[in-house]
Amino acid sequence: MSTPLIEVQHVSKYFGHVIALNDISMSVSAGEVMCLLGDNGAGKSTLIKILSGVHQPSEGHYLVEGKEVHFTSPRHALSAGIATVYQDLAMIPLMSISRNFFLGAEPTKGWGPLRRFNVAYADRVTREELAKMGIHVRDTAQPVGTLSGGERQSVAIARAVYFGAKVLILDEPTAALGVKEAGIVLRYIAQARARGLGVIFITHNPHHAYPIGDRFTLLNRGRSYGTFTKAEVSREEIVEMMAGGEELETLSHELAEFARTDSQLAEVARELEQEAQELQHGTQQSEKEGSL
Amino acid sequence: MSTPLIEVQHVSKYFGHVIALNDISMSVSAGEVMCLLGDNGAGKSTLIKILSGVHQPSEGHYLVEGKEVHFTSPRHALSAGIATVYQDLAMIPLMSISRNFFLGAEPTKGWGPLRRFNVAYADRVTREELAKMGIHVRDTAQPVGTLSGGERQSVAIARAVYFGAKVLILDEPTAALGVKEAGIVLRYIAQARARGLGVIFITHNPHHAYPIGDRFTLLNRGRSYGTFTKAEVSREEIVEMMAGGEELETLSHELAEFARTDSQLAEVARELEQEAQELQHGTQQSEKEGSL
Amino acid sequence: ACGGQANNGTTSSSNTTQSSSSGNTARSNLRFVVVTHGQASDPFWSVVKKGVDQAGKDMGVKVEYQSPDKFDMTAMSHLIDAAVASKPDGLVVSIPDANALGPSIQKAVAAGIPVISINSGSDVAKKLGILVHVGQTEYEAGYGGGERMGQAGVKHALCINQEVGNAGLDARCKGFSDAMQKAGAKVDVLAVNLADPNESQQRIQAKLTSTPDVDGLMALGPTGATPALAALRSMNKVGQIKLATFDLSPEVLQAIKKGDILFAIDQQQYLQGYLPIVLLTLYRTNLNTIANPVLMTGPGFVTKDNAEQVINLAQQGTR
Amino acid sequence: MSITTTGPQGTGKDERVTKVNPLRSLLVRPEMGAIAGSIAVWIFFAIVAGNSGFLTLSGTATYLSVSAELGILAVAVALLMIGGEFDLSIGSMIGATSMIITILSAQFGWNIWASILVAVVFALAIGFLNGYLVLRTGLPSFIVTLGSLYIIRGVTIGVTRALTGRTQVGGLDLAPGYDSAHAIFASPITIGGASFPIEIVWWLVIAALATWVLLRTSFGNWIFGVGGDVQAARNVGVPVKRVKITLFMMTALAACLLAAIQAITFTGSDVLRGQDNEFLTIIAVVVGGTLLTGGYGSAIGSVFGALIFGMVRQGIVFAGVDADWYQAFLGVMLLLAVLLNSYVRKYALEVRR
Amino acid sequence: MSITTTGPQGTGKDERVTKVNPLRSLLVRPEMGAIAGSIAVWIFFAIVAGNSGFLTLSGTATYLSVSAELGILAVAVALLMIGGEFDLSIGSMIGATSMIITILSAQFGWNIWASILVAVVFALAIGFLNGYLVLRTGLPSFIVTLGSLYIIRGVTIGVTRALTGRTQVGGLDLAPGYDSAHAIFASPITIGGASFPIEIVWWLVIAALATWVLLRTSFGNWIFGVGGDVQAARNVGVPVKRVKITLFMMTALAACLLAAIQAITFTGSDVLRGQDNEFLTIIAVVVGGTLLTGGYGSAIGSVFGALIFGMVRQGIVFAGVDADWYQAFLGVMLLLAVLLNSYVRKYALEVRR
Ligand SMILES: Nc1ncnc2c1ncn2[C@@H]1O[C@H](COP(=O)(O)OP(=O)(O)OP(=O)(O)O)[C@@H](O)[C@H]1O
Ligand SMILES: Nc1ncnc2c1ncn2[C@@H]1O[C@H](COP(=O)(O)OP(=O)(O)OP(=O)(O)O)[C@@H](O)[C@H]1O
Ligand SMILES: [Mg+2]
Ligand SMILES: [Mg+2]
Repeated sequence: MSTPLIEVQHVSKYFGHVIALNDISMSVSAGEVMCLLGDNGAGKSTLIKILSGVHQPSEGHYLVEGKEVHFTSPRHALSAGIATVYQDLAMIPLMSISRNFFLGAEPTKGWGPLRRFNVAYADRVTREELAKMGIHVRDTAQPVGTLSGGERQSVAIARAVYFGAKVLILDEPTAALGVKEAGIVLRYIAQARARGLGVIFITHNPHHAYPIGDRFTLLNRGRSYGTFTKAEVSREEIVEMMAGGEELETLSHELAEFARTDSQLAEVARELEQEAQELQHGTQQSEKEGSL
Repeated sequence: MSTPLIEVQHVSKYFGHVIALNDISMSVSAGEVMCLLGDNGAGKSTLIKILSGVHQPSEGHYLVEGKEVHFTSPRHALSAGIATVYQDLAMIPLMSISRNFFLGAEPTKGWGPLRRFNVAYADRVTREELAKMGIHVRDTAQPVGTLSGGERQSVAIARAVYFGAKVLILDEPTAALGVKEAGIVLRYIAQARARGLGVIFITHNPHHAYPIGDRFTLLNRGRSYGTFTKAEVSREEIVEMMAGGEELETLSHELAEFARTDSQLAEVARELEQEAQELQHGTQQSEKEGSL
Repeated sequence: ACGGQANNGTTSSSNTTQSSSSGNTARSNLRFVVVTHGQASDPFWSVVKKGVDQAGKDMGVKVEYQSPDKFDMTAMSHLIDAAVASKPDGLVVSIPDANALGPSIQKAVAAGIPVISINSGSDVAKKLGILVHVGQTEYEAGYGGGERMGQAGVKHALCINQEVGNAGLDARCKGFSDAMQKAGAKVDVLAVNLADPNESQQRIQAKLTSTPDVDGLMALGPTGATPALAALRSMNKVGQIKLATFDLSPEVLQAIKKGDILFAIDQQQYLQGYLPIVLLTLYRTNLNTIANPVLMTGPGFVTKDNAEQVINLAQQGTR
Repeated sequence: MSITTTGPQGTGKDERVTKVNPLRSLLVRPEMGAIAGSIAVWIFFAIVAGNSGFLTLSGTATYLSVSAELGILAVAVALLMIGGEFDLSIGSMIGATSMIITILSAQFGWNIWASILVAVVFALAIGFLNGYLVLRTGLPSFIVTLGSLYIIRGVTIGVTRALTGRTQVGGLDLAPGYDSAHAIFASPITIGGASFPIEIVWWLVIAALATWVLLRTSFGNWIFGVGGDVQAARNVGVPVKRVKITLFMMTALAACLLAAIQAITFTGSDVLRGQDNEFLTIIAVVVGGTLLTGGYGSAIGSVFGALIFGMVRQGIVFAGVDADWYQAFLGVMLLLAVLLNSYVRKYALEVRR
Repeated sequence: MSITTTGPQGTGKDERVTKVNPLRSLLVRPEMGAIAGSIAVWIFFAIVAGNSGFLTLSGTATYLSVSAELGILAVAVALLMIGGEFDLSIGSMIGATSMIITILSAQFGWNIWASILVAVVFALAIGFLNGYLVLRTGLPSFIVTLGSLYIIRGVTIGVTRALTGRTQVGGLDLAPGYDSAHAIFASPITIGGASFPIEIVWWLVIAALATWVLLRTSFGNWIFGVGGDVQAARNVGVPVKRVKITLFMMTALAACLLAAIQAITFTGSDVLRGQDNEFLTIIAVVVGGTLLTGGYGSAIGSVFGALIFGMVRQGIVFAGVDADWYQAFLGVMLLLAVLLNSYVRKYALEVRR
């Protein structure tokens, strides 16, 4: 087996008396999508913040391409080719979209003392990259703070995808996204994998996790329950994992209890079936067409 | 038809030269779940901020139980029984969970000058309400800013549900939630409807929207495409609406294109089918059992 | 008075020629600007300003009083610049820092504006082309105070300074300690807070507790004298530790009368405000000048003997 | 594949927290840094200046007195700063209200209690105006109250000189009602031969009251809310305007109380009185653990912040530091106190098992 | 049911924006309020004091000179404040560096350029230290630099007195290199009979440079980033420490430049020089449209903020306002300027079709 792109061994993280992570090991290799699953508060965001250099692990080792590293700031991780979409997005509300997009990696033109921020280029790239995600901004000079939740998240994703060189880390990137935009993000992930990047993908949506993930690491209350390849687990098991290991059935009962008519829930079932068929249909079509 | 609980007529909202909403009309009645659908940046959050008194409409009328109102602050809306979960949650990061929970509506004990914040009661209620949502906090004195994204969202929802008297407005409440917690929120919505509240529910997840919604209002780029009852629209039409009126098929194609094996996507389809069956199975079970 | 002109040498005769055109201006058209380093809120300068205003009324001329809001000579030089640009009929300045203010004053002189200096700057007045200096140097006043306190038998005194670094106050302190040293006594400087009498009092008490051999206090103004007196009273050391101060206030005079304060050094700063306006008016209307380069207004000493006489005047803010 | 499900543990022990020394967890409170700082400063001066009177009762009285005057302001300002605002006008408010009391009673012969009432009304009105302007215009309170700082000071100087011809006015001890006012605002309490001014009692009573309000009332909760995130607080229904305006009014009131104490103690007033107090107060509050950005802090902390300040200021005198070096020394002590403060807090938060 | 699909409109016109008067949309820039304020203040004094010399060239020179001295600081402080930090030590830095230049050259006979070099190194070192302490300890810069304000001022007084026995030192005009230094830092430029000090040129050059840095370089983008949200900026890889420390050093350097200009113009120095400049500068910067909380503002704005200040300051003299009322007047003008400023900005943002 080749060396993983990034790997953590027996990592723990404490905040004061809070144990956020306890003895976690995991890794991502090139051309692989690793899904990080777990209930709310399981420690997923904390783990990826360690990977991206925001936090330093309280215990344990962190290896990039087999060599131990001690990132003391996200800048180090970025320069090692690790780009991250944080759950809180890491945006400057008062700054314009295009300045946010390129913050920390500004394109320049000219040379010597005349080297300057290439504003026109930054605006163009930002507009293009966002358009690719289906977001059409009115004005790239609009402050990010006035964007809608989904628009803001799209900017963060577009930025990470644009700058990610080796590893792409996405912390619930599709949470605020519409159906269409979420689909585009999934496509991005697949594209990145095809280009040989390692991707770490956190989501609470099983419809997003299962189709795209190659391996699944399950966190629960700060501990790891192990890593499983797609071959090892079934869809239901994944959903179970995402719920923190609890049976979903209880849940469906409760939901059903409050449904006012049987016909209504029957419909839910029907529509899910339809969705499945539709997706299958799409696959067959694409096979025929060959390309977009 | 009875007077709706809340209603807006021909409402528009401008920010500087940005037109966020353009001539929107909609209403919610008691015992009804109104789903607000639309692509990212369609204006959903802006609309609910008008309903909850955060913004004042630039044009148009706002009626509560048939009478025109001019809320100048969210406090007015709250005292009219309208509780809201904002997309950005409206939490004070440095404050403890229980203080956040009761902020603006503190329980007191004692009387006269000795009337004081009932800390023990606040702690107990907070812990209980969160436990009902499946969130078990370590310590209700923990600052909200250190909670995970989903934990934080759960606190906001629990608070709104606890205080909502007439209308409950939820702006993407399940975005950061795990599978289990999201299910609980759906149950909450159904419960609220059963108690005769009007609910406005915003989500990008069709699996959440369709089963629970009674009526669907579709926004697109700041305009309304009308309101439809469940009887009027099919599941696909809803998904289409959520994507801002675009065909989803194109999307599936693209996704499929990047899937590396056919078997993989076939699996996606299979698992969706399974999910549908599972939900149906749950319904039948609950019918048999009668209650939880 | 006209005879004085001849004795005054080149400076004043050149002034005369420049301003002869305005020799017979009506008084009501005259406008004089006073720029000093003392804020209107400072009790010492408050009396100066009172003199300025009164002289303006008495002479029937327009007067304007300006000062920087902190002891900052660059700010003061800008005020003089502005005053010069507004083309007044005469300018009164204090010169605590000749380096900083000299160029601006020279600009005024060059523009043909008659300038009189007050309070500080007697040593440079002539060089800058100023008509006359009214006042007394702070150093001399301090020196006089030191001599008196030495005579009273004080061996270890504190100089209570409410604004360490302020050149005028430092000069008072320096003069005081030079004279005391000559008399064989020791002087420490104690910084107090001019805006907080309680803190000042507590600080004086702390100092007196930690250095018990102190037997004399010299306050550089009523702002320091009031808390010093309160400190002595609260420690029951009134009379035992000799207290003296610069400048007058009704409270200080009451205390002198009672014998709680030994003496107050009085520069008669009212004159420093009043006289220049009179002199400028006469210069403008009658071309009168003064023969002496410096008009001394002090130091005068107010003691138990003469306190009674000035107490009402101090109440009115003119002493 | 096997998954061991861990059920939710309602109220029992939680495996996700480490055991922690209760003493250490105490250190997380905002005021603990300032308490530690106070002890350190006291020990420092006890060693350096112990034999020159710092340790005596009367030495203690001098620094407590300085601390009390700063502390009365600091407690009110702490609440205001937790609520996310500044008030730079308190310094000139002291000068203005003490001048109101002095002029009305010493010049015009009013009963002192009537003058105090007028001063209180004046202070509340200005406090209201400050708050109203800040909320109405959305301008930072730093700027708005800087404006009122200048205006109040300027008007005080102008009016005082117009009415009395001077900048220092005395003779308050001859006004009617002086004795009763003196008993309440300025009478010393003698303990073991040293006289402790009664303002120390005022200070502690106000601090206790503020702590009660902050931690045990709805209003206190709102203060934290508006300071932590004003938009979020408004969205959950906190009456933001009412809270902030009340805080501004309380701050002005504290300045008025201090002005009354000083005017009556020194039987007079000076237009410059209180100058720069605004910054000293902010320092004391921040040293006391309150965040400059609002939303976090404590009233008790400001008590210890003021105590540190008083000890340093007076301790320097006891230690016999030369006047020229006074400010340098003050700066160093200040920095050390804040450093210790932040170190204590970090240590408390980074506890390991 | 029918849904009309609206395709995405890439670069064409967007139906979601109203047409807007280009002039109005200009008003959104942070500095526009200050520009409008400058014009208003100028008109006010032109009317009130037009015939007493405010409108003359030499009158203009005096307020430009005041504005320039404040402005040199304000430009640097604007960048620092956009970067989310304060520096209260600049006031005492002016006193310290001008004293270094004066003592080394006037007392010890050094060539003036050598003394300036020492002062520059000193300023950069203190700036570095300020920044390092702020970032290392996580304490608010307001507090840290307040500490250095006291320390620097205290040490300046102490050392100056120890070396020279005085607090004012003069005689710089006799030092070697004075003429060349005078030509660069203090030579006046005569236009139409009025002499404009060269510091005005320095001011404008620095402002132009700062604007270039802020709007057209990566570093400028980082300044906005660290000021807007330091955590987010760090997370996307901005070298937060480097940016902030550089800003502190630049601010100290600006203070040193002003000190050199003043020392050479006035051929000497005073330990109290620069006192209170820190607050005047902050006012100028905020009046210039920079947010007190960081992340938003402009260098040009601070130019107009300083201009307003200079005009008010000197205009009061021309208008013959009595010194008693000076501060009240200053406060009112300040408030009016900020109010106008915020009104202009609101108006610009609330444009209707
Ligand atoms: N700075 C901190 N101080 C104290 N506790 C913290 C801190 N950061 C995180 N935690 C705690 O650590 C746990 C893990 O948080 P984390 O954000 O990693 O969860 P998550 O798996 O990302 O959850 P979600 O799916 O809801 O985003 C949470 O219970 C949280 O309360
Ligand atoms: N204060 C503001 N100033 C300028 N534009 C704004 C402001 N608030 C919102 N907008 C714009 O209005 C549009 C609608 O935003 P809104 O937040 O209502 O969208 P949304 O439907 O909630 O989207 P999402 O699903 O992504 O949350 C967005 O394009 C946004 O950029
Ligand atoms: Mg998370
Ligand atoms: Mg939204």
